[in-house]
Amino acid sequence: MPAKGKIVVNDFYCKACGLCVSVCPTQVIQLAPERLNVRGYHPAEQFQDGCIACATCAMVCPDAAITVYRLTPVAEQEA
Amino acid sequence: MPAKGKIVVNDFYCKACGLCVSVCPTQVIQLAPERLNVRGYHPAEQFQDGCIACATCAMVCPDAAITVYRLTPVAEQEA
Amino acid sequence: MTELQYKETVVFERPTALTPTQTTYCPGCTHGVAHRLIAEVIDEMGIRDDTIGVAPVGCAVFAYRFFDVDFVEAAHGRAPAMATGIKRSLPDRFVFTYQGDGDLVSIGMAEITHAAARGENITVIFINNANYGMTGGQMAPTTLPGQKTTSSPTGRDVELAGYPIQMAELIASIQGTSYVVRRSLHDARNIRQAKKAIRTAFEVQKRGLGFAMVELLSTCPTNWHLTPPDAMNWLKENMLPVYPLGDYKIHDAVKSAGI
Amino acid sequence: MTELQYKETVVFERPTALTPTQTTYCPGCTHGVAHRLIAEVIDEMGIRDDTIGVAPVGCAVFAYRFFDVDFVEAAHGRAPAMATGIKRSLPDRFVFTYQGDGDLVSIGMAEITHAAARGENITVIFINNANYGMTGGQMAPTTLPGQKTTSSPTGRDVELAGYPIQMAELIASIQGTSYVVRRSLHDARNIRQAKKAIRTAFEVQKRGLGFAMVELLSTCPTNWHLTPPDAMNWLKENMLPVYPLGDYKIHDAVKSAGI
Amino acid sequence: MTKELIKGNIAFAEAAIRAGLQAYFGYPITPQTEALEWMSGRMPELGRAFVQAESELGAINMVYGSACTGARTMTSSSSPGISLMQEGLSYIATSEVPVVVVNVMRGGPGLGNIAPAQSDYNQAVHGGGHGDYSPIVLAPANIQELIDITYESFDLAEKYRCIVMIAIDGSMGQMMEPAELPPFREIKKEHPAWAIVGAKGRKPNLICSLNIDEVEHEKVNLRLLARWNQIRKNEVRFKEYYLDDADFAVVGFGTAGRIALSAVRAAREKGIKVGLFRPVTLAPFPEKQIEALAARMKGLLVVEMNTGQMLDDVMRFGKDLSPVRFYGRPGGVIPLPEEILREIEALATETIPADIHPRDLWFDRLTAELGLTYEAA
Amino acid sequence: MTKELIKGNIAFAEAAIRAGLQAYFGYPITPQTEALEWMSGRMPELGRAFVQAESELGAINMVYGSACTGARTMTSSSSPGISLMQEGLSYIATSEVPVVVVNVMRGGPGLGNIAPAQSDYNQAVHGGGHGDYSPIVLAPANIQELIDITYESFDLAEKYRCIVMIAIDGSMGQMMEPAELPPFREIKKEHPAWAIVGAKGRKPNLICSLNIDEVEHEKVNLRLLARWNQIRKNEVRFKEYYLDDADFAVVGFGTAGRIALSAVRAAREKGIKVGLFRPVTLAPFPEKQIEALAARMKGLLVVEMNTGQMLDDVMRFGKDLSPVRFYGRPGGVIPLPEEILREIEALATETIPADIHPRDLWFDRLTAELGLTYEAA
Amino acid sequence: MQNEIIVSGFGGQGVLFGGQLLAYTAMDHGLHVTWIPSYGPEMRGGTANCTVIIADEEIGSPLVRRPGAVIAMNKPSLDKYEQLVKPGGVLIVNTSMVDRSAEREDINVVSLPANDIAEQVGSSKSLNMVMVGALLSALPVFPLEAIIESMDIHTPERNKRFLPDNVKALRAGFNHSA
Amino acid sequence: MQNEIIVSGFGGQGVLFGGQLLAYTAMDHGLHVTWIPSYGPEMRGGTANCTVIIADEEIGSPLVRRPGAVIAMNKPSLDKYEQLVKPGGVLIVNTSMVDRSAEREDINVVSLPANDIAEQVGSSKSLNMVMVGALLSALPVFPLEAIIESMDIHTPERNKRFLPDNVKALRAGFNHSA
Ligand SMILES: Cc1ncc(C[n+]2csc(CCOP(=O)(O)OP(=O)(O)O)c2C)c(N)n1
Ligand SMILES: Cc1ncc(C[n+]2csc(CCOP(=O)(O)OP(=O)(O)O)c2C)c(N)n1
Ligand code: SF4
Ligand code: SF4
Ligand code: SF4
Ligand code: SF4
Ligand code: SF4
Ligand code: SF4
Ligand SMILES: [Mg+2]
Ligand SMILES: [Mg+2]
Repeated sequence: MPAKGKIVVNDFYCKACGLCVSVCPTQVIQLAPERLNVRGYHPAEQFQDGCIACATCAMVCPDAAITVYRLTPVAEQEA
Repeated sequence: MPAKGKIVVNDFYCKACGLCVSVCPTQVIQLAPERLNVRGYHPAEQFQDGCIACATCAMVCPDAAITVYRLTPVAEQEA
Repeated sequence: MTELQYKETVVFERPTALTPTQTTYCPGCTHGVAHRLIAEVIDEMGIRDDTIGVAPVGCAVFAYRFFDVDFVEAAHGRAPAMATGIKRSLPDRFVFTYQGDGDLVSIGMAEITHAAARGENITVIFINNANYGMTGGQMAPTTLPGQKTTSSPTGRDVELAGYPIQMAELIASIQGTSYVVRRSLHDARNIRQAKKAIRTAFEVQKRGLGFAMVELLSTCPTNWHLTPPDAMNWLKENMLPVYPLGDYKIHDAVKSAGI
Repeated sequence: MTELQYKETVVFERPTALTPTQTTYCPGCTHGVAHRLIAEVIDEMGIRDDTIGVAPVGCAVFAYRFFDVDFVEAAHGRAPAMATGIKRSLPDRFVFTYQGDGDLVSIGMAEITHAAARGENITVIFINNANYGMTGGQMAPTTLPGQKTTSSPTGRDVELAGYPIQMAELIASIQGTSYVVRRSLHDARNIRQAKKAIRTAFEVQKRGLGFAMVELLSTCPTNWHLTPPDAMNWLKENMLPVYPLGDYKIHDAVKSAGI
Repeated sequence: MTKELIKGNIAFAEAAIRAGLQAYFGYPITPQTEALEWMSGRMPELGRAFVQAESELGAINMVYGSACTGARTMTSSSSPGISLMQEGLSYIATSEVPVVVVNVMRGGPGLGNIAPAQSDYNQAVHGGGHGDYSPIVLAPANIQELIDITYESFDLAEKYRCIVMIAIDGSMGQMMEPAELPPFREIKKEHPAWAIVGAKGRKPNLICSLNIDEVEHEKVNLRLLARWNQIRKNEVRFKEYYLDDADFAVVGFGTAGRIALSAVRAAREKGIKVGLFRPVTLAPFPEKQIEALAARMKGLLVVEMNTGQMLDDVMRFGKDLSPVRFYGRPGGVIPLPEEILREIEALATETIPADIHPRDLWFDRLTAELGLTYEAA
Repeated sequence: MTKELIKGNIAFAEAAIRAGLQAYFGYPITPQTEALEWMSGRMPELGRAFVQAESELGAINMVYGSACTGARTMTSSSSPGISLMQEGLSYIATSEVPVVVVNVMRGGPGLGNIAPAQSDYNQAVHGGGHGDYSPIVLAPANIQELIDITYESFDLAEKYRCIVMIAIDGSMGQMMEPAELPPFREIKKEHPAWAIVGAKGRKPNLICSLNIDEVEHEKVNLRLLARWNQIRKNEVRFKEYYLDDADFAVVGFGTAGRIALSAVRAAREKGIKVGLFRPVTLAPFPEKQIEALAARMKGLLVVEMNTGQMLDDVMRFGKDLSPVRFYGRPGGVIPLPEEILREIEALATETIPADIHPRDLWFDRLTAELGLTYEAA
Repeated sequence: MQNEIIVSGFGGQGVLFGGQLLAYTAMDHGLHVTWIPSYGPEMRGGTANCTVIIADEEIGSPLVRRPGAVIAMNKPSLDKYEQLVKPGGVLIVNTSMVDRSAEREDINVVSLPANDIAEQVGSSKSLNMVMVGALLSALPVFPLEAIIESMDIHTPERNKRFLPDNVKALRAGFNHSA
Repeated sequence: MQNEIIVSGFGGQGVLFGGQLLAYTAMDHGLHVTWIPSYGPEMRGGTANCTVIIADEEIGSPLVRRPGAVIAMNKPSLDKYEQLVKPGGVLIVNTSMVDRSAEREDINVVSLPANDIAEQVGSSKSLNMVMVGALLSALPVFPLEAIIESMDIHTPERNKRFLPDNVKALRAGFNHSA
């Protein structure tokens, strides 16, 4: 089972180039259709679950706008 | 029997570099010990027989000072 | 089933050697990727305090705004000479140039070649995007045969304008260079490899092993008139055949240093 | 035995494309040999009326005095650019540059490389004498490691001044060049081969096949502080290993033209 | 011919083509790149020579070579690129081959910016390359004038076998105005006698800037000066506006001159008797005219997009005959008509201290206005 | 310290080393190559930086880089090489990094020759690179002065964060005179606050000549001008000889000035009350002093090894206060004392026509004497 | 007579061509005219503008600080130019891209949702024509028909297919404000 | 006091050092002195010369057209300079390399076979010293011993071995003409 993850896009840097969208293997990124950032771009965002924390998006992002997190289940909680 | 030949050095061009002297396979060239050309050089000259018209001297001469002749016996004369 | 609680571990984040500034690059331009990679290497090697960048004239003319290190701005093409002057006066600092193909291959051909021949102990990051981005997309020496640009409106005519110059090959052929490779920025896998190469190039400098250059194939969506994803694809399909990726020179000293 | 009478046949004489002028070269300097070879080729091809020479700044700065053809004098290193300007305006003339190693490899690196990359249809005669002759024997990019010159008084230190640039190899690596060879002028056999190469380089131009360069290893007895014959020897023993003779690029078009 | 709405960079490029340009060599640089781009399409299409050079150094030496064949040849660039051409220009001047160079000046010094400027006046007119030589320097102020001057510049260059430099600023390069392009001239078929074309039927020609014998080179210097003296006599050009009844005159060239024209009109509306003198040849400079102007006027205002480069020449030839005021905006800033109007008003009302240089007075005014202060070094 | 017999080229090189030179970058060119050769031995031996660059373009940009680190840095070259440095010099000036450049001038324009000349005066003082900036230009006339000026030039460059150009001619480079070399200064250990040395413990520094916002670049221009105004106030230098009781003055710099000194002495022997004014700073020019001189004298004779470049400045600041005569030998020819003496005699006896430019009068005299004639173009 | 008009907006809104159309028309009427854009990197991704000056005598400055008329196609343009319009001048505001109203009372402000109007007439690309039409009704430099005629003359063959939409947009802008 | 001396001959005849020796001696005596060579390509294979000016006040021109004294080591030098020596001046001619006599009558001409003299004293390389010696006897700028002392001081260690021959040659030249 692939790792579970999430990304956070920093609107300030994102230029809506769409590269992250095009490379995400799980297709969980989109350009926010409604939201505009200060420069007038529709920034990228993770719009559904399924991120596997592969960092492919971050790797291609020319504006270093993406932070990628791995999510590991906290065992204690479950117990 | 190697061809027979001779060379004529044009004093005007010769700078007495000695390259022809050093390469002549038959050692028939010298820098004229007594003669000086207008620029104050002792020009090269063929000082004895034995030239084989190989043009090696002319080939290395940086000042294009040497004319090489092949000498062919004129048959009629002998007859 | 109870909702799981998750611990968040950062897998990837913006390097600190980048300033918190929006770049001046067009959306999707891989100049930005190259910047990020250099910044990551500076972070990882912990050399922010000792690094001096030399910016070119080209789209990266404002590079100094984006890196949190000391910077100078060279005249068009002269970055390697300027880097030489800096490095000779401060041999223990890390000096890198960042240059486009117009800058490095065209006007700066003499300076890069001679810096390489002298084996200057500097790192050169060379962004090959097959055109002059900043001035609006004119033909560069790296423009592909037949490629249309604003100064080769009917496509580069090799009869009149000649063939692309393969710079990594050329520089590698010069004795005195230590590390010369070509990488590409058109997808994540290649970007990872580009990063490794940049790291190696800085490690070469750290060990005083001499001249290192990383050529990076890069996109220019704006002047190629393509969307950023299409530009990535165009690079892959059109540039890779003309500019094969690979290690063109890895000096024995670099190999044996195990970097 | 009667004295034999002989008919005299000229086996070798001064080419007519040389003017009846004493050269300004030092005694025994093989610049003179190179001149003679070019003149012979001009004579043999019968192209005196259509040939334009581009003189460099270097000991050959007065080359125009010695050739019976139209000449221009370029700025130091810029002969290939000047030749480009001439050839583009007069495509049916023969244009050749004559350049030293300081001129061509050092200050003129960008111009020669780009003329080569454009595949300019010109002939470049490149005299490599491992130093700056005219200015009194300074280090050139072609100076051998350890070689003493007036600007490398303790011998060229590769750590500080780098390694010699092998220009034939470098130019041959550039796509768009057609004929790039290295020959030497240190003895008669090699001089004959140099002549053939120069001829080929002009034939390439005649057929419009593009950029041709003949690198000629040449002596500088004065600044090497050797007699002319010793200089020939020094070249052979010291320069040949660093600058191997050979054909570095013979484009298929040249081969199939059978020249 | 009908007028077209045409951009400066395209205008001079196309005018050169119509003047019979045979070869263009250049390198991209804002704000003149469109000229190179235009040439890259037009020249090959007409079967003429075009090369995008590896650099401005390459370009000027290609120009040098091409011009040696007698072909009509030009290049264009902008300030830093022109600096790189200085060695080549000195060689070309000495060799007496005709060449046309366009400098679309931008904000300097250094990399500066791409905004319009006039700060290469001194480089073009007084300095530049090493040694004694003088190019003709022309400064048109509108697109039609740019076209006409470019068209004629080749004749001038050939007549005097010299460099003609056309100095405009970035805004001229980018601006569109209606203008008429001239008819196509035939490409010259004949080569001039001095040209390097192959020595068929004659002794070799030589084009060279070297004279190892300094006595010979002195003669070259004197020949260049003799030529220059003729140029000074024959080729001075300028434009005058509203000067007939004027008490005051603004002196400005190129874009600064035409901006000043707006200010002059506004001042006239306010009843100030002011006119405009616009030098068109910066070299040869309208020396006599400036002297006469200074003698006639109660005051002069020099306006430039630099820190006062032509100012020195105006003062030199104006010889204290009337007080001079200066207004300049260096570094790429464009002076606006309102600013110049204010200066004209001051010229008409305030007395100018005689013992302080107009540049110093301007410097104090401008830096005060901008709130800039400086400490002693 | 004792005197040594020392050659100009070696003298300035060694003086720079003793001033604490940390890095030298250069390219061979006659007649300054010996300086580079000297550096090639001395600098590595002292553990300092020396690079024989690939060209003057390379050299000036290495200088630029090195100077950005705060290191004392210099280059030297001769006329064509200095032309190639113009873009770089404009960048350096704008970036406000201290740099010392020596120009051992030779016969120009073009490739010219290697004989001594002074024909890069205008390039150094008025023109050169693009944009508004001014280097300090110093013209020593003997080896001791050359040494002293070179030694001090680094302090000047650092004080004003500007370019100091030392302009001598080929004969100064080749000449030997007894002179005293100064003591060795310690190499600076501290880096100036603006230097590019790695941003340890602070925000990054930037050295840059770009301001895409022209309003910012205008401020840079004005700052450079403010600095220049200080330099004009503080740094004017000149030498006077026999001027106390003089009726006439010769004005000449560098070698032309010292040759004129011989002529002045000869003239004094003949009873002519003449003195010599020798500007040492060509920029800032001794403006006030020239004005005062012109006011005091009955006539001025300007002597140069060019076609009259400083002449224009002498006339500009001399303001017609006394008549001016000119004598120049361009292209590498050195004027001899006898020739200058003849000119002094003429100055003392003939009236100078007021309405003809001294250069035109000289041109007619010299070309007539040399038997040169010219046709109209 | 001298009219100074600044056309301003995002790159891609047809700012430069909008200005050129005015310039062409002026030229066709034998008037003096200058058109000058802002240029260079500042254009990349940012705002674009051009200044058009139309006069019946030789034009001095091609640039003005205080224009007689401004077309503001987006908010940054409105912010930048509103205060600069000469008293009594004209300001055309594209309310589709601007979320505030103009404040000046001493000028003639014409506000219209130009994007919407353009889409209504058939092409969102004709936004610039809507704005120019609106300008002409507020500042009758030329009759509308003159502009249409000039547009016809100066549209290159390959672009003629856009003509009808553009004409419709011009008229719609003109009529909206009329 | 000002003496202007030109030393002239082929490259290789020690022309430049001959002049330098005079310059060193002048310096050691606290006099003003300039030494200036001809330089550059003209030297290659051709003639070389240098001008030495010795004076008791700041020296103006380091070059003169009409020198007070000339040392001519070969024919081209004689041809070039004979007519230029100031009336009453001194001309030293090396008859070993010159096949004509000097013509001037208004100057003091000293002719000597310097090559032969040099070889006699032990070294043909000391030719320049023979000529300088001869000059000093004709034009006593300094006593001979002063020159010898300065030569000793300024000869670098590695060349000291040539000193004795040079001194001998100086004396021989001096005595020959004395
Ligand atoms: C001397 C000089 N010539 C030309 C220019 C104009 N110029 C600025 S950037 C550039 C080309 C940049 O292209 P490249 O190096 O490929 O960088 P890119 O923008 O593509 O990243 C040119 C020609 C200049 N600034 N200076
Ligand atoms: C711009 C410029 N820089 C430097 C020089 C000085 N210079 C003249 S010839 C020369 C070197 C010539 O060396 P090379 O090209 O090897 O020719 P060689 O004399 O050895 O045949 C130099 C540096 C110059 N004339 N112009
Ligand atoms: S980390 Fe991988 S899976 Fe997650 S959003 Fe990015 S590309 Fe998609
Ligand atoms: S790659 Fe980066 S800049 Fe591009 S859309 Fe994704 S987050 Fe935004
Ligand atoms: S031709 Fe041959 S044999 Fe005859 S002289 Fe020359 S080298 Fe000697
Ligand atoms: S090779 Fe030529 S120049 Fe040299 S000595 Fe022989 S003939 Fe004379
Ligand atoms: S123009 Fe091209 S290279 Fe430059 S920033 Fe835009 S996309 Fe990148
Ligand atoms: S210096 Fe050297 S290269 Fe030049 S002519 Fe003399 S020997 Fe030949
Ligand atoms: Mg690029
Ligand atoms: Mg060489």
